[in-house]
Amino acid sequence: MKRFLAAACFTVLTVLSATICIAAPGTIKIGALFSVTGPPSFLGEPERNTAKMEVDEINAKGGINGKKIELIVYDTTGDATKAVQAANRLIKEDKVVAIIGPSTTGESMAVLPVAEKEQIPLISCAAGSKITDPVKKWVFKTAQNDGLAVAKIYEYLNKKKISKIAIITVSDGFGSSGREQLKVNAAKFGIQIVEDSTFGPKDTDMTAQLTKIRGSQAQAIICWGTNPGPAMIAKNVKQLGIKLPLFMSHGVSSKKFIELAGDAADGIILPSGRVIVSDVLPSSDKQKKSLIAFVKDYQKHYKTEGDHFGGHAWDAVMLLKNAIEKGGETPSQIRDQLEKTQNIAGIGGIFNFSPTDHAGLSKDAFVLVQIKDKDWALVK
Amino acid sequence: MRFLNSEILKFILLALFILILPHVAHEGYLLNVLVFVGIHSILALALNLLLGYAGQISLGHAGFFGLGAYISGILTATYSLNPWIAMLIAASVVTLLSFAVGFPVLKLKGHYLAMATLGLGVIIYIVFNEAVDYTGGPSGLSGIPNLSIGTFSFDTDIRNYYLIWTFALIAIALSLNLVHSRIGRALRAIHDSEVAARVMGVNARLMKVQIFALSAGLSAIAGSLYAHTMTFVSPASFGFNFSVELVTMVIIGGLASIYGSLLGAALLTVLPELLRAFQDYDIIVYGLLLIIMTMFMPGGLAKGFPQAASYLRTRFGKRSSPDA
Amino acid sequence: MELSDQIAQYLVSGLSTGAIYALIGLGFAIIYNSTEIINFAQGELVMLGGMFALFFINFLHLPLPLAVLSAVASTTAAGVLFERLTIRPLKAATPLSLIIITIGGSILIRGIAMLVWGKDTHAIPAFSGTEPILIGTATILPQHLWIFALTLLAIAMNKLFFNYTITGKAMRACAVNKRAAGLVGIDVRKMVLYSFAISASLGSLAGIIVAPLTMTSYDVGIMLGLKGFCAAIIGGLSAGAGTVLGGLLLGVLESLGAGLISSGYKDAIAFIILLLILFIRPQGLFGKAETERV
Amino acid sequence: MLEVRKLTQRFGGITALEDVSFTARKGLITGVIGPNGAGKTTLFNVITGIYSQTSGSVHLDNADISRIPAEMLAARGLVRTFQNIELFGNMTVLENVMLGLHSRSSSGILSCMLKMPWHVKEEKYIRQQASEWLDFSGITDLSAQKAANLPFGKGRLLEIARAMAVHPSILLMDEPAAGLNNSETHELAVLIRKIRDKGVTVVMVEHDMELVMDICDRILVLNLGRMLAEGTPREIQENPAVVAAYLGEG
Repeated sequence: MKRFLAAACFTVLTVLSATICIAAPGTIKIGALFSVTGPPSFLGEPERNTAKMEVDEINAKGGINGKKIELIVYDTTGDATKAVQAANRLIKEDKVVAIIGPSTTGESMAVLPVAEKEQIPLISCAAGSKITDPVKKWVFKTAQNDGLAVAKIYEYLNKKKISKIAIITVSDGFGSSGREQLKVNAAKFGIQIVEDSTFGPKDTDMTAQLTKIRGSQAQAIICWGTNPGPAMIAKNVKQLGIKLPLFMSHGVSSKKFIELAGDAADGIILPSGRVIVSDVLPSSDKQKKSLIAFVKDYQKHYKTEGDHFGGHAWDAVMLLKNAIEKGGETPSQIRDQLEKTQNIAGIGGIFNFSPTDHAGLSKDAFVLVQIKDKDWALVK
Repeated sequence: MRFLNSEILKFILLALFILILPHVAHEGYLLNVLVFVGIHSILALALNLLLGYAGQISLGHAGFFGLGAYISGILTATYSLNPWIAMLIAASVVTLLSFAVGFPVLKLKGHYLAMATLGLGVIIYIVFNEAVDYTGGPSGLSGIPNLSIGTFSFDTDIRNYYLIWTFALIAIALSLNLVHSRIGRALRAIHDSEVAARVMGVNARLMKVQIFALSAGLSAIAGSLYAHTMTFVSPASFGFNFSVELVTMVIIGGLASIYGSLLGAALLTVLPELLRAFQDYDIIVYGLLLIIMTMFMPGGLAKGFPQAASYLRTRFGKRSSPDA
Repeated sequence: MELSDQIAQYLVSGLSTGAIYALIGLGFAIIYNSTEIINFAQGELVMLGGMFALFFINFLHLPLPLAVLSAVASTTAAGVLFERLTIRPLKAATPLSLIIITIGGSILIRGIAMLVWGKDTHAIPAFSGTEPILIGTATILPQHLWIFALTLLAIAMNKLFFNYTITGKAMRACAVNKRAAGLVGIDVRKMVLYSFAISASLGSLAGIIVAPLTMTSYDVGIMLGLKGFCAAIIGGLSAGAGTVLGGLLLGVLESLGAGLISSGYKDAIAFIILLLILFIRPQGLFGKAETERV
Repeated sequence: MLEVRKLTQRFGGITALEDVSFTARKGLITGVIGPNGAGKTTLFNVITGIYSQTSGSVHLDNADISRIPAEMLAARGLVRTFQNIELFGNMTVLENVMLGLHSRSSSGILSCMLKMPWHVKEEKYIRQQASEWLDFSGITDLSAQKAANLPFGKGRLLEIARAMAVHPSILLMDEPAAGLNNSETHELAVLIRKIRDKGVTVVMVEHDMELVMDICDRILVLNLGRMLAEGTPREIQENPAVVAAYLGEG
């Protein structure tokens, strides 16, 4: 009996001590949910780094309307359960006025009902189009819809008169969303998917799938995934001596991919945000200024190149800052102002929100790039 | 009879504690954590029946939990079935399925059993990911309704808290009855010496399979509760990691201890909240905890507290007198 | 392309991935055969091997042979340390507590690796180029040959060590009966330590040699470890040909499954086959049946 | 009555038992002796269904029990103790004995969980019977102890109490006196006689010749898996083949 009571007291105490938290007066609290660890850490880590960097910068310049921003980041490890717990904590415990993230579509879909119920604006950094389609009152997103990237590739294929393709997608949230969009949009562009295969995020050899593709009628291969799988595929394609043109998704538009795939990366074409080609953009490009600022900053702080995943968080912070400056700092003021966002150039593209569109980007958010001599080149 | 009374008293105290807790505790966020503590308690309890009492490891329980969640979720979100009926179907299907699979699986022992259950968990996880048309694939299944009675819907934290803890208390009461019965004794006997148990007339094989099915069925109910509370499910919550987490809850709480399961579940659910301060370091703390608990507190918290207390007392006593 | 050509490629691909599983499975089997411990952290030792190699090659710019040696030495030290700190102090070691401790160890090692090397994936240059080698109509990479060679070498060394050296024989004695081995004067704890050292060095060697193919990151050990464990179980946990055949079989089944049935379900197919094997022949496809003693 | 007919047991190439036949008559104490490796424990393992024999058969009260699995034999009145006492260490002494009544109770998982009235009644009966058997073995004062904490001699008594709780018609004891001191062995002899007086047939493997000659009614001698002799203690003592086998070993 005594033992049980002691244990119970212990538990309660730990819980209580966890919830004690002191808020600094005169700050605006913004919450963030990123999968800093776990399988999607390739998204969460640059997102957290970027968000922190940008908030520090805003605070260094005096904050928003004279108030400092306090950014509270929780790690969700890619797990929907943890994401929901963390969202509840941000809203009910930390009393944030808005939430940035989560990083993946799955987590975003899990957190979405919480945001709606508690009436807190949420700016997701995930790409899945179902996050904002149909439109939810409190939910926005900054990552470009996968459908836009798919359209960019399909347009190019049409131009090159290629109509039969094979797709190979990773079996996680990113890949399955891409796979869905590839299938949905194919008919519209008169493209036929003759081979549809997948690979696991931790697979180390995809020659089996590629051998099957080699045996099919496909005239091109589209691979949808994030590192390291696609690099493996590029190498396997080379090993098998497959001569078909290889397309990748924006999931690998970072120097890391070129480093991993080595020589095998040469010639691969992919849609990408403008980040990686910021220096070769024409100076008339509206995004160029913010892109170059972001890339430089990130390089300075974290010693590696900023990528467009970090860009999603950058855009989210920027949009929030903008909304708070113009609208006010209560959740509903922020939401209303976010919806009025027009023509703001960020990292991912130019944002135009409206009551019927909470995704805000057009397919011009993407450019097609080709890998040449271990560097990016714009495809005209 | 004294033993019976103290058991009942303990249970009533726990029930009162749970009843009052939301009124004492911080509103809002803590309540949400306590909802998950409840779900995890049911899961730890279910696994403890198998692992702690019958001594059979399962590294695939997250799979059964997930099956419960997905069956319930799909039936209600896609086929608009009543959530209660869906929960019943989920529990029955998982119980029957695990009963059938249990016969070949529980023939295995030790690491072979660990591997087989792990394999089961992985297969179930892959199905969640790949059967996109039904499960929604890696990005999950949304639009699952809350449980409701008439027009009263369990859609707030406080309502879910009482709903889930009602289930947890029932599960605790039933488990307490079970472990103090001939079945409970037979399970522990199998754990200690399977041969001797069989000679005493315990059908070890059948008993193990039955408890495996019961454990899986209970996990499925927890899964169903989870799905209707979260209103969303995705595969990442039901992977190998979560199976290990469940085993950890049982070990840390105390093998073959019903209340220990509660402690383990509470600690492991609250711990990540505390560790948020550490961010990237929590995985290390987690691994260390698993090792240290197994090494120094094999009885878990339920037995470890008194153990540690008496250890400290003797240590302290020794120090006050000159070293002998 | 002809179906037969495709199948030839599936087989060759399967064999080359299978060799990776086999090599990792051998690490499991060696520890098991001298201690009856299944080391769930074996996959993490494989990962450490790759990570250390990366560190020595890319950061310290050591020549390849020296980098490999240093990486093996570092991982072996880690394996020994793990045994000394967790397995040895354990008083009442039950199979359950050992499973849990080694799982805890794997999480810990993974966590430390994540902090030290970050979460990125890294590439290691291939030992002798990436020009594909043609076998009939199928192709493999030079690195695969290294893997095959190392696997053969590992089996041979293993046979020699366990059959012809005193220490090797003593370790086998410990596996059969710890108490009896102790009574005839064998230092059982030392033997346990040795087997951890051996399997850590074999695991790290495997990790180094597969890294140019699979690339390496802090969490690469989970899947590799799991597949290696499968290979060992299929092979009846024998520290020799059984496990190698198990690994090759697993690789080929996966590759055929991905090519002919469904790429999404290929891991499920592999695990279903593993379960069937466990159900029908729990002693493994190539193991001998053992009678339970009372 | 237990009857063993032409029992043969092989493990791979090794023959542990060959063509062993004997009868343990109702209400008597039958001793099984023989040098180490004679196959005594194997014989018990075959009879109790833990091994399945290569050929031959085992009959209990004229019913063939050769292919009946171990867990079904308790209900038929056949039970055994083990050489290295197999107690349920994590359970209390009382609970150990209560387990002996497992085969004589029948509540299923559901009725146990729901505490159905018949289950409560059954549980009461089990508890009362168990205390009686503790009393019978003279270890009532230890009933709340954990079995793992018992000294070896008491553990032996507990194992016997547990076996008796099954209500056996035949009790097989594997070296009951092993590890006991003189006074404990004496206590044991008294207890075994008490068991026989309750009408239980006893078959025991034993190395302690003094004990065997003292309490056994019939003796069976095994050597290298074969039957060497069978008879009363006096006949066995005078059998030259037996003497040779024991001398040969010593």
